Parts: sequence; structure tokens; C-alpha cells
Amino acid sequence: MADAGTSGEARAEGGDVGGPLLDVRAVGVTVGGVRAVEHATLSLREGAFASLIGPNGAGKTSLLHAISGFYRPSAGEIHFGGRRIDGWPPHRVAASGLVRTFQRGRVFARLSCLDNMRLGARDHPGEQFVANLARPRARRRREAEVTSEARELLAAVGLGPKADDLAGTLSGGQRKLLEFARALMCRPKLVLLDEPMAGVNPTTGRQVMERIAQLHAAHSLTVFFVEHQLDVVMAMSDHVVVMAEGRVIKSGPPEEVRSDQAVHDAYLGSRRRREAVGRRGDEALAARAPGRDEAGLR
Amino acid sequence: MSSVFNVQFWAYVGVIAGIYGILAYSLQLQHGFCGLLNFGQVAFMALSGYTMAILVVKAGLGLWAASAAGLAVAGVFGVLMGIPTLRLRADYFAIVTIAVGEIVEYLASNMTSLTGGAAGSINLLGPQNAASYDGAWQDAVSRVQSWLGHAIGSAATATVATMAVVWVLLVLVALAVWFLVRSPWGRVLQAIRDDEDAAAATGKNVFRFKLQVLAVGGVIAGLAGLLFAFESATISPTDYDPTITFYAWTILVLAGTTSIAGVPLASVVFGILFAGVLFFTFPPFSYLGSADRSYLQLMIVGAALILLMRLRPQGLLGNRQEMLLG
Amino acid sequence: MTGLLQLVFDGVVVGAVLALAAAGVSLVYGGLRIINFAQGDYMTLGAYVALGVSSGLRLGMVAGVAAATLCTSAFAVVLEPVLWRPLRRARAGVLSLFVTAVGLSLVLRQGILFAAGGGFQQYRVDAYSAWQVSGLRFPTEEVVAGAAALAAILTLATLLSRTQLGKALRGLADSPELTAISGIDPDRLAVVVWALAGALAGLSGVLLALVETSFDTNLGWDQLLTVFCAVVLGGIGSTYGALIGGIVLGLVMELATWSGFAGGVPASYQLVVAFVALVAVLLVRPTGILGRSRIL
Amino acid sequence: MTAPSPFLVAEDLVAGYGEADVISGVSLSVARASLVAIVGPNGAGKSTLLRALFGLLPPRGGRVLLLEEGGSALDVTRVAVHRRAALGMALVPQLDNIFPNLSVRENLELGLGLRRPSGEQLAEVLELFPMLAARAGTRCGTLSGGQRQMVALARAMVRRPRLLLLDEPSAGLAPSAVEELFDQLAAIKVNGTTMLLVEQNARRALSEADWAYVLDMGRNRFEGPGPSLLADERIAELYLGGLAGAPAG
Repeated sequence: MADAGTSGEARAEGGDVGGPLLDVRAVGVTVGGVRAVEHATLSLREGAFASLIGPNGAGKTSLLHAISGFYRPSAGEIHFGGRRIDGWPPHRVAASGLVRTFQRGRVFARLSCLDNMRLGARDHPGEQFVANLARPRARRRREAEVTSEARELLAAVGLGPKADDLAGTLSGGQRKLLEFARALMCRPKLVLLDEPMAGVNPTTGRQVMERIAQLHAAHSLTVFFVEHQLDVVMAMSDHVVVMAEGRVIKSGPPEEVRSDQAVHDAYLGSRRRREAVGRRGDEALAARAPGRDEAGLR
Repeated sequence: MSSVFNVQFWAYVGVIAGIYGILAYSLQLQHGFCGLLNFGQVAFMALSGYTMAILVVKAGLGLWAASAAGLAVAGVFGVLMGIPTLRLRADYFAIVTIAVGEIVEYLASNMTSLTGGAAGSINLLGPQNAASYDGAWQDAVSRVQSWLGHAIGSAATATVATMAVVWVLLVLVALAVWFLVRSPWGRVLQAIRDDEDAAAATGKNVFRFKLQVLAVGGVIAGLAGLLFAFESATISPTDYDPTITFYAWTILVLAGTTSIAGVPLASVVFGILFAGVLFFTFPPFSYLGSADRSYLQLMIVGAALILLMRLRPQGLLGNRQEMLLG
Repeated sequence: MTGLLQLVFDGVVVGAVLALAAAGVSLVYGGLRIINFAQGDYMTLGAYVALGVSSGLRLGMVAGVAAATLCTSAFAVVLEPVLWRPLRRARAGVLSLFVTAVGLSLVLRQGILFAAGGGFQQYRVDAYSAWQVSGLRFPTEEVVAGAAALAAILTLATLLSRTQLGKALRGLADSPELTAISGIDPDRLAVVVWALAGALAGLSGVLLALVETSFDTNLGWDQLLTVFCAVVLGGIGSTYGALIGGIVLGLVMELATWSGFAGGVPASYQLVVAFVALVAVLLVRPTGILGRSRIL
Repeated sequence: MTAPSPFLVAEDLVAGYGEADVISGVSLSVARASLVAIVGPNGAGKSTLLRALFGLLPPRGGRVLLLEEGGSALDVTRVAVHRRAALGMALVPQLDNIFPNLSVRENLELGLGLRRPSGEQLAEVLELFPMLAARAGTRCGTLSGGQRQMVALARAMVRRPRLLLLDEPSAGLAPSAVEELFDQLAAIKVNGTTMLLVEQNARRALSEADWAYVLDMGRNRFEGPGPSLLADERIAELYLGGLAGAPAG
């Protein structure tokens, strides 16, 4: 595994090498009759370490669902590795090397952590009904490979001791770690991470991000993540995409995004506005203070 | 009235319980390990039973070849049923499968020229010509009976021999289910059961796995349907009543939905429950007329089911902790 | 043409009656995750209570209908603390609850047989009185049953959409835990759910018996699949959907027998027609008429 | 600030799922009208603690008390969940904290339980959350994560609770929304509502908290005023990703 130094170098170059791996062209997504994404366009070069930010309700997660095949875009095209993938079912998208995680950390609750990991592996003859029965030796060989790889990755995210526990017994943060590790089992070309650090404590979150960075460098892995922790986003990503109200309003290197006024207004919010909101809240609460005694203890 | 100590009677109960147990395994594979709610499993029994009977009587096929064809039809039907319905949400899928069970029964009683209609398989060659298909089965059973005779003497009646065959098949089915769910293929099924979206996100073709499990479950249910047809010598549409599926579900829930060892135990409990109430002929039951007594007996069966669920919601051998995991 | 109009009328009446039972199933499944396999037998119970009160006690049909509604409701309410609450406390799963309902259904149906015997029954109403309007025939009991069912549907819809209790019931379907956090006693809501479901089943049962003019202890059991179909057709979990699904299904089943429609389907095919309609709707709208599509 | 009098006290709480205890003997005290934060690594038992305090997970040991200003104490350890709203307790769970098939307005109305809502009560809350006023008729299931979080907080506030328990309210929120959230919490505190907050965003939570507890392996590890814990190098090293003293947010 590459050390942190080389990973930093690779990341610096990451934005410059290779052609576009993911190309999202004028995509629209409608969720439950509501237009969640409107005309979103962005492209990621191979080897990029990119992030997607934007205020709540901007359509980030909906866009992620569309890219990963869970939502069918109502407009536009999505290309991955030169192939048009919009309209593909999620499993086909995943099998083509584009793997995503979920905001909530979705694991297979009644399977052990180790089994969760094994499920991430690709090309397992044992998972084919006929080969499972007809080629026991190939099945066993692959199973052994997969198991040792799974244990390694589990240990790497700090879940080694939990290998034999049911995944349903893990805490919320541990589930996200397991899910991320499972995504890596697929040896993806591109991983989409939906808020990898939300619900994970900062120390672990940083370890996760560092781990992602290492793999990014070592395996020419392209990473695209939604995250709200701006310090992390700005420090780690070489490319930042900003969404607001269903549209991509800005896309570029972090320093450029940080200084953009439109981004600032839409996302970071001006301090003055926040203070105004706060004051209005104070007044509203002060006004109703007399009514508070009604919920007294009996 | 049969006696509590009548071996013949209990062997017959054992045959029926074993067949329901095999049907319960088909549900266990589909529901316990893949999360599918199938309330129309009886359709697969009917399809394989009828296919076998029709091929033997009308096409002159040998019983075993016809039986294999019956199983194949049940498996293929699983795929055919799955293609339009599997895209539905789980609870919608469940109700549609009930409909499938009803429609198959309905077609069996109305397509008289093919199935013999409401009169059943005996009518396959027309009203003047009673048809039968189970000659080879009877021969096989009497061979088993003579083997058993060496071991247990005169207790080895034809019914006892049938019971032995059914339970050997049940154990084979149990082993097959055990092997499948512990294989990587079965692991994918369980992943689908726990979180379909996450399974798709790891590149599993959820639809294909579900089709496969419908086909495999269909074959197992088909086996139950064949045994049912063999055991009763002639079949009619009402033999494959949709309530049979619910009995199999009851066995599965009693067993614990993922407990493979629980199914035979639950089948026995279920058999004893349904047959046992027939012996409630002592006072106060003996004061009642036979109709009233049979009503009361079924009420007791219902009450016993309620009580069992109340005492062990996770089933006899089910794992409570696992049941509670989201 | 009059034949068609007559079928529309019949369909609306039968559909509205089924819609009541379906709404009960939907409330219980939505709020308590119980697939009430015994709903059909609750209907039968209502029909027999009405028989006892109107014919046995000679109190008339209005009293019979009222008694059917109230007694079935009371019966369902009594079972909540005795049967369902302990299972909820043990965190029984959907299937355990389902098997319990199967057991309950067996007990109820056999119990009614035990108490009332087999054989067909009729209410003491004039089965031949009817209004004739330009070739159409409106039998009195069908008009009354249809009107009563529609009134009950409107009352229920208003209760659910306008009252705080109705919102709480819909909230219960979304998240029982959050309902409790909001300060609402889930046990009390469960009692309300059963009271409503029982009343709807009882009313539906007696009205169905009126429409069918003669009935036996399989009255509700025979309709159970149709009722479930209505629930699914409307969209599982949506009580409004169940109401609409019931009426649509009633119409489809009656209209399928119209001679102008490829000679008409024999009446014995009605259940198959119902299923075919259901499957057809689900293929176009996989979550039923009012069901919500899945949002990740 | 006057000497803080405790409002919520937990003594030696033990709770867990299945056979294992997730928290084993946690004690804490929350002063009246203060904001207390609970931080710690994943699996430390933070959410479990909150669920145990509110009775969603009945504690296996220990007790939970509400102390009145008069000095009387009410043992609420075994009080049913639905009775707590009437005692002035409110909880905002992290997940499943809204009714997805109900509109925003109906969600807020259900915050009052079965009592008929007055337009005035809703208007007050909507004023505090102007974003929701514009979406009063929207079905909550179609809202984004941050908007849902806002509905959940608003629903808890409709009752004017005296004690508000929050489970990771900032998870999944954009920075501006996190700022708004903490501004709102500050405003709620001004009004005298006592708050207990479980947070992953430990730096932000600690910088706002009057007092904080660090939980690890289901036990109390450290406690102290939020900002001073934030400055503590041991804690920073263990739980905050080694960024002691870094500016919050």
C-alpha cells in the first residue's frame, strides 16, 4: 500500500491525467413528482478525487442515485468509462466498476461482517447457480481468496475483531465503515460515497478518508464523495462540484470554489444572514415564554 | 374411529406431515433466506402433480420420467410467474401469488379436456374409463415395504413404507437447502433478504437471483405435489386447495423461518395438532354431535396456533436475537 | 344499455360494501402490521349478530345493523389487550402475527358454525320490494346497503383527513415509535384501530348478507381474497386507496358479466376477473392506485 | 450565570440489546437551561444512552430523575414513552424522525399528540423555521435530509418542552444548515429549555456546550465544560482527529 506522501503527489496530479471517466450531461431527476435535479452537468477525470457539496435539498443524493442507477434520469445522459449507463439497472452499473455507498450505511444485518465483505467480491463462481454446484473446486479456491481479502480489508477499517458478529449488531458508524470496506471488495474504478463521515466520529472519519486517499493513489481509484465537512472537502479533494437547487452552480479546484461569491451565498451563507435568523428565533421564543408553565410537573 | 395407538393412522399422519414439511422447505428457501412472500405455493404442487398424471395417462410416459417432467414444469413456471411479478414490492408480490394459486386451481377444474375437470385425474380418459397413474409408485412402495419388513416385521405396512420414503426425501431436501444457503449463492439470497438495494449496489442481479429461487422453490414444491398425487392415487383440483399453502406457512413460522432443523419438528407438531384433536372423543366432547365436535376440534387447532405464537413468536427453533435484527 | 347501467349500480353497491371491509384490513395492516386473515370471519360474525338481533329478538333490521357494527367492534377491541398486545410486547414479526390471525380465523369460523350451525340463513326482509326506474331495478335492500356503505365511507374518510385522531392513525402507519415519542399512547391507538376495523367488518358483513339475500358461515371467508385484492388494488397502507380499490373491484367484477363485453364472463369467473384486474393494474402501477412509490 | 441546578440526572444507567450491555453504568447530570453534549467514538453507546434516558430502551439498571426547582425529584426511569411529552420531555431521534406520508403541517400538528392544535402554536414554530412555512403542505417523504431534520426539531418544539434530547441533529447537514441549527439551539436555550445533545460533530458540539461528557465503551471517560474539553489534548487525540484548538465549523 502506498504511503501518505505518494498519495499526496498522485492526488495533485489526479486532476490532470486520463480522459473523462464519468460524464454527466444535462441530467434531470424527478422524485415523487418533485424535480430534485435539473440540468446537472459535470465530468470527472480518471484518477480524480472529487467532492460534491451543496446546501440540503440541493439534489446531491438524488444525483448520486441517478448515477448509480437507482433513479432513472428524466432527462440527459450519463457516460461512464466511455459507455452510456443511464437506464442501466444498479447492479449493472456496480458491476461495471462504479460502486456507491448509502447515507445510512446499509449492511446485511443478519449476515456476519465477514459475509458482508465476501458479498462485495466480484466474479465468484459460487454465486452462479450452476457453477456453484458444478465447479466446487473453483468455488472453494475463490472463496478462500475472497475470505483472506475480506479479513485484510476488515482489519484495515478497524472491524477485524467484529468479523464473526452479525452486521446488525454494529453501531451506525461501524455500519458505514463496513459498507465502505464492502464497496472496496468490488475493486471499483469509481466510488461514490454519500457522506462518508456523517455519523462517524471525526477520528474514524479521518482514518476512513485517509484510507480512501491511499487506495485512490495506489489503485488509480477515482473517488466522488458528498460531504458537508468543508475543511475535509477543501483539504482533500482536487475537484469540487457545488450544487444548489438542483443545478450545478460551480465546478473547479477547491481554491477557486472557495473564493466564488455565488457558492458563498448559496452554500456557506453570510454571517449576517445567520445572525438575522438567530435574532428572529430569539424574539419568537421570548414572545412565547409566558406560556411555558403549562407543561409543569404533576 | 381410529385409535390413538393405531400405527396405520399415525403413519398416514406422518405421510401428510412430511409432504407439508417438504412444501415448508420450499417456502423457507424463498422466504427465510430470500425474503420472498409466496402465498401461492400450492400452484406449483398442482402443476407438477397434474403434469405427471397427464403425461402418464395420456402420453403413456413412464411414471419417473413423467415425474421429472412435472418437476421441470414447476421450475419453469416459477420463472414465468416471476418475470411479471417480481418487480412488485414484497407485500404486493405476496397477494399476487395468492391469485396465482387460485387461478391454477380454477383452470384445473375448468379445462376438462386436459385435466379431467372437477372430477379430477380419474376422469382423464373420459367418464367411462377410470384412469390411474401410480402403478410404478405402488411397486416401489411395496419394494420398500419388503425391505422394511426384514427390519421391523409386520409393522411395515404400505403406509409405513410410504412414510419412510417421504421422510427420506424430506431429509434430502433439508440437506439440499442446507447446502444451498451455506454456499456463496445462498449468501447472495440472504443479502437480498436483508437489503435489496445494498445487494444491487454490490453488483448482484437481484431479479435473476429471485427468479432462480422461485424456480428452485417451485421444484421443491413440485416434489411435494408429486408425493401428494402418489399418496392419494387420484387427484382433483380441490386436493390442491390454497389453504395448503397456509398450512405450510404455519409449519415454517412454527419452525422459525431460518431454522432448517426446525421444519421437521414443526411438521410433526403440526401433524399431531391436526390429527390429535380427532381423539377428543372423551367428555365433554362425547356429549356433542359429530358435526359440532368437528367444529370444536378445529377451534382447538386454531387456539393452539394462537397459543404457540404467543409463547414462541420466533418459532420452535428460531433465533430470537436474529429475529429482532433490522 | 340498461343492462350496463344495472351492472354499474350493482357494482357500486357490492364495491362499496367490500370497500368497508378493505378499509378495515388496511387500517390494521398499516397501523399494526397485522395481515388480518380473520377479517372475513369478522364480517360473518357481524352478519350473524344482525340475524340474532333482527330475527331472533325481532328488533328489526336497523337494530340488527347497529348491533352487528357495535358487537363486532367490541369483539375486536376485547382481543387487542388479550391477544395482540402481548404479541406486540414480544415484538412478534409480521409472519407470527399472520399465523395468529390464521388461528383466530379458524376459531371464529368454527365457533360461529358451532353456535349457529351450518345451513343458509335469511334476514326477515321483503326480498322482492324494489324501485323500478325506466327499466332499471333497484332492490330496496341493495339501495339501503349501498347508501349505508357510502355514508360510512364518507365518515371514515373525514375522520382520517380532518381529525387529530385520524392523523395519529396515519402517523402510526408511518412510525409507531415516533407516535409514542409525540405523546400518543400506542396501545390506545391500537384499540381505536381495532374498534374501527371491527365496526367496518361488522357493517360490511351485514350489508353483504343483505345484498346476497341468503348467507352461511362462509359469507366473509369467501370474500376474503376479494377484500385483500381491493386493499392491494388501492395501494397497501393507504386506507383511502382501499376504499377506492373496493369500489373499482366491485365495478370490474359486475361489468365483466355484461353481455356486451365479449358475451360476458360467467359469474363464477368473477374472482378470476378480480385477480386479472389486479395484476393488470399492478403491471402499470406497481404500488396500486394510491400507493406511494418507493423513495430511497 | 447562577449556580446551576440539575434538571435531569441519570445514575449508573445500564442498557443494551440482546445479551450484551451497550452502556454499563453511565451517570450524568444536566443543569437547568443548559446545553449538555455527549460525544465519543462510534459504538460508545451515545445513541443507546439517549434511548435509555427516554425509555425507548428500558434500562436494565440505574435510574433517571427529573428534579424540580422546589427540590422534589421524579423518578422517570420506568415512565412509558408516551407519557414523557406531558412531563415536558421531548426527543428528536436521528433516523425515522418524521412521518414520511404526512404533510409538514400534519407532522407539526402531531407533535401535540392527540390534543387539537391551535393555529397560534403552529405559527410560533413556523416563525422559528421559516423554511417550513413555505412547505407546509408538502409530504415529508419528499423532503431532503436537512429539511426532515428541521421538521423533526420543529415537531419536538411544538409542545414547548422543558427538556429536549437530540440524537445527532447535525448529521447530514450542510455547513450553513449546521450553523442555523446551532443558532436555533442557542435560541431555544435562551428561552430556558434544557438540552442534551449527542453529536458526532464533536468540535462544534463541544464549542457550544455548557458541559459535556465523553463516552467510551459504554462508560463515562471525561467530563467538563465543553470548550475546555475541546482544548484538552488527550481528548483531541482520541476523539477529535487530533485537531485540538482548531476553529470549529
